[in-house]
Amino acid sequence: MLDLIPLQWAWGIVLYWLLLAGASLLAQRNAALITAIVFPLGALGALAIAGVGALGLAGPSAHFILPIGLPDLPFHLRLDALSGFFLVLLGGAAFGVTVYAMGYFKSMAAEQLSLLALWYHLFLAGMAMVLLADDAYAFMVAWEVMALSSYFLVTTDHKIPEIRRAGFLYLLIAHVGAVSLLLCFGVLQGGHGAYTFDYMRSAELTPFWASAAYLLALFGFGAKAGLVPMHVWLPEAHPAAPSPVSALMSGVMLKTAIYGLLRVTFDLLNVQLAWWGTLALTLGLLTALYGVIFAAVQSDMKRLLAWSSIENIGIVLAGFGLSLIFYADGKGALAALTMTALLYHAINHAFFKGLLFIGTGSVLHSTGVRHMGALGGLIRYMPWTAWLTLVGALAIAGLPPLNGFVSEWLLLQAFLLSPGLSHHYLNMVIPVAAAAIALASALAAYVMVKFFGVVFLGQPRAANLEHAHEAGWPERLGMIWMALACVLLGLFPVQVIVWLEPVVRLLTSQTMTNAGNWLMLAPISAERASYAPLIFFAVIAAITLLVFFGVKRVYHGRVRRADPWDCGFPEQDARMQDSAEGFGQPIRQIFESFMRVEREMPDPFDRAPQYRGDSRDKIWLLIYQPIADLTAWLSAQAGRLQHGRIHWYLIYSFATLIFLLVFTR
Amino acid sequence: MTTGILLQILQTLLAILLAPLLMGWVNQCRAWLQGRSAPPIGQPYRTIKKLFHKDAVLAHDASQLFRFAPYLIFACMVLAAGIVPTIANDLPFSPAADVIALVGIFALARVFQALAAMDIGTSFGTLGARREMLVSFLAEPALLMVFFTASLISHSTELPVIVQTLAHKQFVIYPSLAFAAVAFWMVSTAENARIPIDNPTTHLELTMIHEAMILEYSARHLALIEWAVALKLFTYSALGIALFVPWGIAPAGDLSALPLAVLALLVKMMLGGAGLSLLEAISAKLRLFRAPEFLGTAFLLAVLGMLTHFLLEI
Amino acid sequence: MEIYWVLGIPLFGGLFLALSGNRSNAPEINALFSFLTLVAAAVLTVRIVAEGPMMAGDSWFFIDSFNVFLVALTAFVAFTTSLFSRPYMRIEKEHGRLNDKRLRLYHSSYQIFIGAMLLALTTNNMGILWVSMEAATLATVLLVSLYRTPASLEAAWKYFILCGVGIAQALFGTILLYFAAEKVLGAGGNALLWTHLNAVKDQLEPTVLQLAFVFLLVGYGTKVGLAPLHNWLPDAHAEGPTPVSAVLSGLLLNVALYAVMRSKVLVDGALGNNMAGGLMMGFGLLSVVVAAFLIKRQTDVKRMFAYSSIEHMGLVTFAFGMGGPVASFAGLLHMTMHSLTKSAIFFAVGHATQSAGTQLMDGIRGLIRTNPTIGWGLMLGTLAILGMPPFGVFASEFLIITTAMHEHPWATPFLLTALGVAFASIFGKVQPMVFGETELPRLPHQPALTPVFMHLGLVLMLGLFIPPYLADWYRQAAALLGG
Amino acid sequence: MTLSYHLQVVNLLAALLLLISFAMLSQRRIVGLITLFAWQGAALATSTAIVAWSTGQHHLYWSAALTLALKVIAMPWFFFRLVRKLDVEREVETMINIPTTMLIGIALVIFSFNLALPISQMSGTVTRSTLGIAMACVLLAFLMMITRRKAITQVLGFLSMENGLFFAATSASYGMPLVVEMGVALDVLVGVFVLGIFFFQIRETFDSLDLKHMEKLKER
Repeated sequence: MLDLIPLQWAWGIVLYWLLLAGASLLAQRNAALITAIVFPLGALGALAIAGVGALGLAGPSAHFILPIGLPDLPFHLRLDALSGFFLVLLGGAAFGVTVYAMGYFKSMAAEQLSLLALWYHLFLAGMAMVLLADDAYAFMVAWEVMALSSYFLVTTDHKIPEIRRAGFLYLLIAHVGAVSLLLCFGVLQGGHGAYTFDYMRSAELTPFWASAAYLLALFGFGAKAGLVPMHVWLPEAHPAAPSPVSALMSGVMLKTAIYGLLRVTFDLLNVQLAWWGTLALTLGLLTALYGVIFAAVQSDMKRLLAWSSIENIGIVLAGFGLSLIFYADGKGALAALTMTALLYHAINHAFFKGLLFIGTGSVLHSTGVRHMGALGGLIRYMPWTAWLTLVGALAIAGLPPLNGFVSEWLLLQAFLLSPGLSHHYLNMVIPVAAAAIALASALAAYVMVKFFGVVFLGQPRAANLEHAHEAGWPERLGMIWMALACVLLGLFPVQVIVWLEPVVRLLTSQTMTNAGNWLMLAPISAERASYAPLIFFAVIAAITLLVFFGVKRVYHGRVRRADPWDCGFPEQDARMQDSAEGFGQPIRQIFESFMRVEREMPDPFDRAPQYRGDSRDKIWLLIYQPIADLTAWLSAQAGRLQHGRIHWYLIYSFATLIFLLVFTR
Repeated sequence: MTTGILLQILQTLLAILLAPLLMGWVNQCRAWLQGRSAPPIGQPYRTIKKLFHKDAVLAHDASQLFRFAPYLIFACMVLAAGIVPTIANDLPFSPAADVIALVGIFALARVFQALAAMDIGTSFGTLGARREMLVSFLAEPALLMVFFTASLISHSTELPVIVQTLAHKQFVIYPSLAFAAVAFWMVSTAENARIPIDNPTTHLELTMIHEAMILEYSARHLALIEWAVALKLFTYSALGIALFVPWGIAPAGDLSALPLAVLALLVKMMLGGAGLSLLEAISAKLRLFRAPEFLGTAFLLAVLGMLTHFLLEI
Repeated sequence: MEIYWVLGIPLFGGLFLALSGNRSNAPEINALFSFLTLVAAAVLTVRIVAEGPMMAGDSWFFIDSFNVFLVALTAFVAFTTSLFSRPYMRIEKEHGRLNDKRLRLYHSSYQIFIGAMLLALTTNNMGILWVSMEAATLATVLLVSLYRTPASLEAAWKYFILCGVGIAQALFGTILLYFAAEKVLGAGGNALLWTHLNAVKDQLEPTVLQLAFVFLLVGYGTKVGLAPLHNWLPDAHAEGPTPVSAVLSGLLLNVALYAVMRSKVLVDGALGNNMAGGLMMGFGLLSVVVAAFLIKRQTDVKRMFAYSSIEHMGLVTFAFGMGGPVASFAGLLHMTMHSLTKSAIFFAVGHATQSAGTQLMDGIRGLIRTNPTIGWGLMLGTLAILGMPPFGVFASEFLIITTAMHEHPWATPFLLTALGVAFASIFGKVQPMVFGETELPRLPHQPALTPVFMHLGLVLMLGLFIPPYLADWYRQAAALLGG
Repeated sequence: MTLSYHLQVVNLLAALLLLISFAMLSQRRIVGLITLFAWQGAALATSTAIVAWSTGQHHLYWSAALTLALKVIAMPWFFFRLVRKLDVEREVETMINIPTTMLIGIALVIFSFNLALPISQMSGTVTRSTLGIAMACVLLAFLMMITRRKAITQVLGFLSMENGLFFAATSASYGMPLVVEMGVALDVLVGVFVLGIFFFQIRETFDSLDLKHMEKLKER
């Protein structure tokens, strides 16, 4: 009975969020009530669910059946290590974002805000339910509630046609993905309504049907996660949403897809085949590279971050594929290592991407500009935001000693340890895959330098930026929370890994052994590889301080201020800095064949010419446009059936009759 | 353990102190090869010293980041130098960071360098930052691949273990390392802002990469950066030595081999520096957009090295 | 006893409204009669739930769990539609599209139509079933052409002819059924009683029943709107007054499908194979696919939702065709959900078109700004009909699709494609209607939105929680359908 | 086996029915069509009455009387009036030319005979062999509806189909139960009434009863 308590709490928090959602609808007249009470209460719920998740992670798995749902299929809930871990991820990131939202939404009109708060809490509740669901129906309901509420959040600003379009595309792809998941559960179910996950675990599938289920799951969850080529919605929808929502969508919602994929592949299916892993690995790497290349050429800061999310999801999926390869090959320890890496990266991404999105939110809030070409120099006007965002940017660029580095390090270790697989071709492919990961993470650094440098550094590119104001305290607190998480996850990997152990054991029935001590991370043995971020950090900090005070002491700290060096051309102004397009230009030049660049050329007589270049991916043209054309063609053909002449309608009827009479003879 | 720590500190200090010397030596060799009269070999020390004495001139808009970056960059390079075995293989600090972390350190320094360059908001600063990041996005994975080749051979990403395997175990010829060595040379020219990617002595802003980034720096900040550059070159040379010609580095706990190791280091550094300047003298700087091709080649060579390892050495 | 009230009230109401002259309070009387019908139906339902299936009127009527739920649904939707039609018709009158005389025709036909459907549902006689189906058609023909516009006349004509011809085939099927039954049960009235037929279904001559089923399927299938017999449906839905579209879509299609299902049970028993199920699956799938692609090219909002009805009836037919307890259960559930949701959508659409003054979707914009409740009603209704949880349509689609994947995987690519296309088309068109900027005026009268939200609330509740007695009832009905 | 005299008459009437169906298919004039329809009703009523007399199924008399009243007297009269009142053009245009229609018709007859053969063999009624003819009549009426362009002719086809159905009911199983037949007849009556209203509305709106005006509702 005691085991049930965390699960009941988790369900209680879901209800509590639903209640808050309802309450915010009632507070339609009073905006202050929502920002001052509903959001803080929601944030507390997030913190609580993170706690519950941590308990669930440590404790045994618990089941619980709710009296709602379909008649023969009430909602089954379950809290085990896997869902516990993702609950921690959800709660941790959502707490920071919701605290941030308290301040961010202050200036919104009451009516709109109450709807937003409604969908926001519904969204949180939906995500939590996805993680708790233990039968196909509850899972799908929660899954779609999550999609639907986030759709309404994305279209908060529905007066803008692009945002409506983005929302539509998002919901459409989410829905197609969901139908694919339905089919996947259709394969997994045992017939006659055996839809509980427990039943699916015990079912025996032939390799053919297991593969079908896996592919359907990969498609369905991939559509949600933004796997190339199902990613097209992501760079549209994430920028369209209000920033805290983008943070949640990117940081947490994409992870629910990873959760689902792990759940289905490692938990529900009882056969795993190596080629599944190869497929996921390939797609993941493709996604990572594709995402990061496009991130490098974006000029809208939120779109840039959205593409970067695609990259990170690609990395996580590559890890997933590798883990699957190892697991199917019977290399449990390596599978455990890779699993650890991918879970680690998932939680890292939740925090740093959340942080970056809310950072851009503050920028957007105080400048009203999303286009990076009209930003710059904000570190002077909003230092808190700038420095906190810098933490996120460094973390996502995979720089030590922050958290992004740890997970990438673990993943690269896994790649390096791969030799000895029973498939020889895999032995050859995997190093190349490692190279791709390395390439992606190096490009991520490029992207982040561009992002941070163009937005926060340099001279303001537009005049009104000088009035940019710093974010308020709730916003700052939210960002501090996220940044702190990035730092702590970076500095204490050993503790995090210990804490991840139950999840890894659940999925791969092994754990990653840490041969190091509490300071040092050593996945297999200290001889093979090790990393001690705390020492690393201490040494860097010590040397920096030592040098700083040493230099000051031995020499002096005198400073003179002057104009910057103008190379003999005194008319330097802010417009001569690289614009976002300019910074991305080398990457665009190299990879232009993948892109469709929409240029806006300035007039030759323009005194202050502005060049705009929007790089869109060609996948839309290559895959989606033909599908749309085919649909239109088929629909035109179907339209010819309905041509208005009653004689023909009678002929259809007649022909059907004759056909059936002949057919049934 | 204590000797280990002492040796660690000794090695790191040695690197810090010797780094400008290597720089001076390379400059001298290059001057000889170009038929010029060379500056004295100690010139880098003098420059650094002079710079420390000056008053720093900062642009009006320089933010804290701009002032903080040189210290951090310098610290990163010191840390990197501390990880690479130069004279002895006995490094108690090295488990804190393996080769992947080493790449991370370089990346950290570079990112800060680029950000600092963008901070003032001059056109050349951002230009330099952009070019630097362009060069690095190919150089960094290539470097990682070189390391991977070595660590696949030695089953470890720890530099001491790699050195141990390559230098102190039974001698084996590794064809993969040949590929890796070429790739490594190509990467290190790029990473150290040398010809054919960049020209450290250029005065033409339009062709600059690294120099464009530090145009705004002066006095102690510049001194730290120059020193860090020298340290980087030194660390790369030490890395090259550790990976490809590790013989002579004293095995862990063997103090008696130390003097020989110092000697070996000096000789290898001298030869390496001379070789570098020779290669610089006979090649021309590439157009910027040739750089990705050059580095792409390096990357592919490194990957090829890894594949060779799988084909021939398992 | 209740059964007579259920049938008598609407028929009396129809006569009363027809004969009592042009009354200004006719809408209220209409709603009152509908309400009384609902009460009677509720009493009947309670009795059936308590006592199980029953015969009434010397075996002329037979109520079991299958039809009683349709009776309750029909009475309920008829009542809410009458509530909706009150302000709707008032606004139409104000706009000058209708006059008192036509409203009189409308109200009396409405009641007769409801009565005919209830008779079709409750009768035990396959012949009377046919007669009342035909009566229901006749009652609505004049409703479809109520506006007397060229388009509405054309629609009504097509409706009349196509359904008339279709239902004539059903009569031939009924004759063949009688022909087969007569040999077992002897001539006379009993030979067409479904209960009697059901008792001896395994003795009926298979070849005759096979032939009969073809005729019955084509006949009643025309009324269900199965492709390629569906051509009357979009015209009739689009051109008639919206309350009529709501009941046509929400109720008449169900009743027609009910007739098909009653026949299928007999045929299955006689044939002992799944011929009927196979045909229904084929028709269902074809309808789903054809409708989905046709939805894509619609510009008229009511027409679009009419095609969506074809799609959903196709889905239900497919589910019933699959058979088995889960699929039949899902089919019944989907029928209910579709009725409630689609009628709610038509209510919202009705007001939306009134406010915009056009049925063309390009002319309807930004409802959420001018009429937020209509806008949200339309948005939520659309999401519900598209199978978004937690609305109940999802529950049934969940069961149908997962079962299809398990039992007939070959069909799922078609389903997947069709659902995707339908989703893209409908949602892509509804979204700009609801969202965005607009200059549309507000409505002159307070719109009737209680029915919309009542229906959506029910659909939402049934998606998350189906009361146990309702579930039992569905299960029994599913078992009856050969589960 | 030789058939009794009255059954031979019934078979003769069945053949007549089929013949009239064909005649309707080939008839170009509306008035002629109405006359033929009346004759078809008469043949149907006669055959029903004969079956009733020979088998002792007394409810079939009712059926025969209904047919006589509705289909031989009321409806033709109504249609004649309508044609006069609406001043419909006499010539009927067809979709496909008459010979082709006839050919299709013959194929349909063969098809329905073929279809009805196994069924009529197990029929217990004396009139079983006429089931094929009934089915053929239904399908021929269907064909007529398809090929005619005027609203009135379409309705005539529809009613002729109803005749076929009644004949099927009589021949296959001595008619349906009385309640059902009454119901069907009522429906037909109401249907014709509704149609009458309709014709006037259509005429009022389109100035013609030609169906080509009613092809506006379609997918564009």
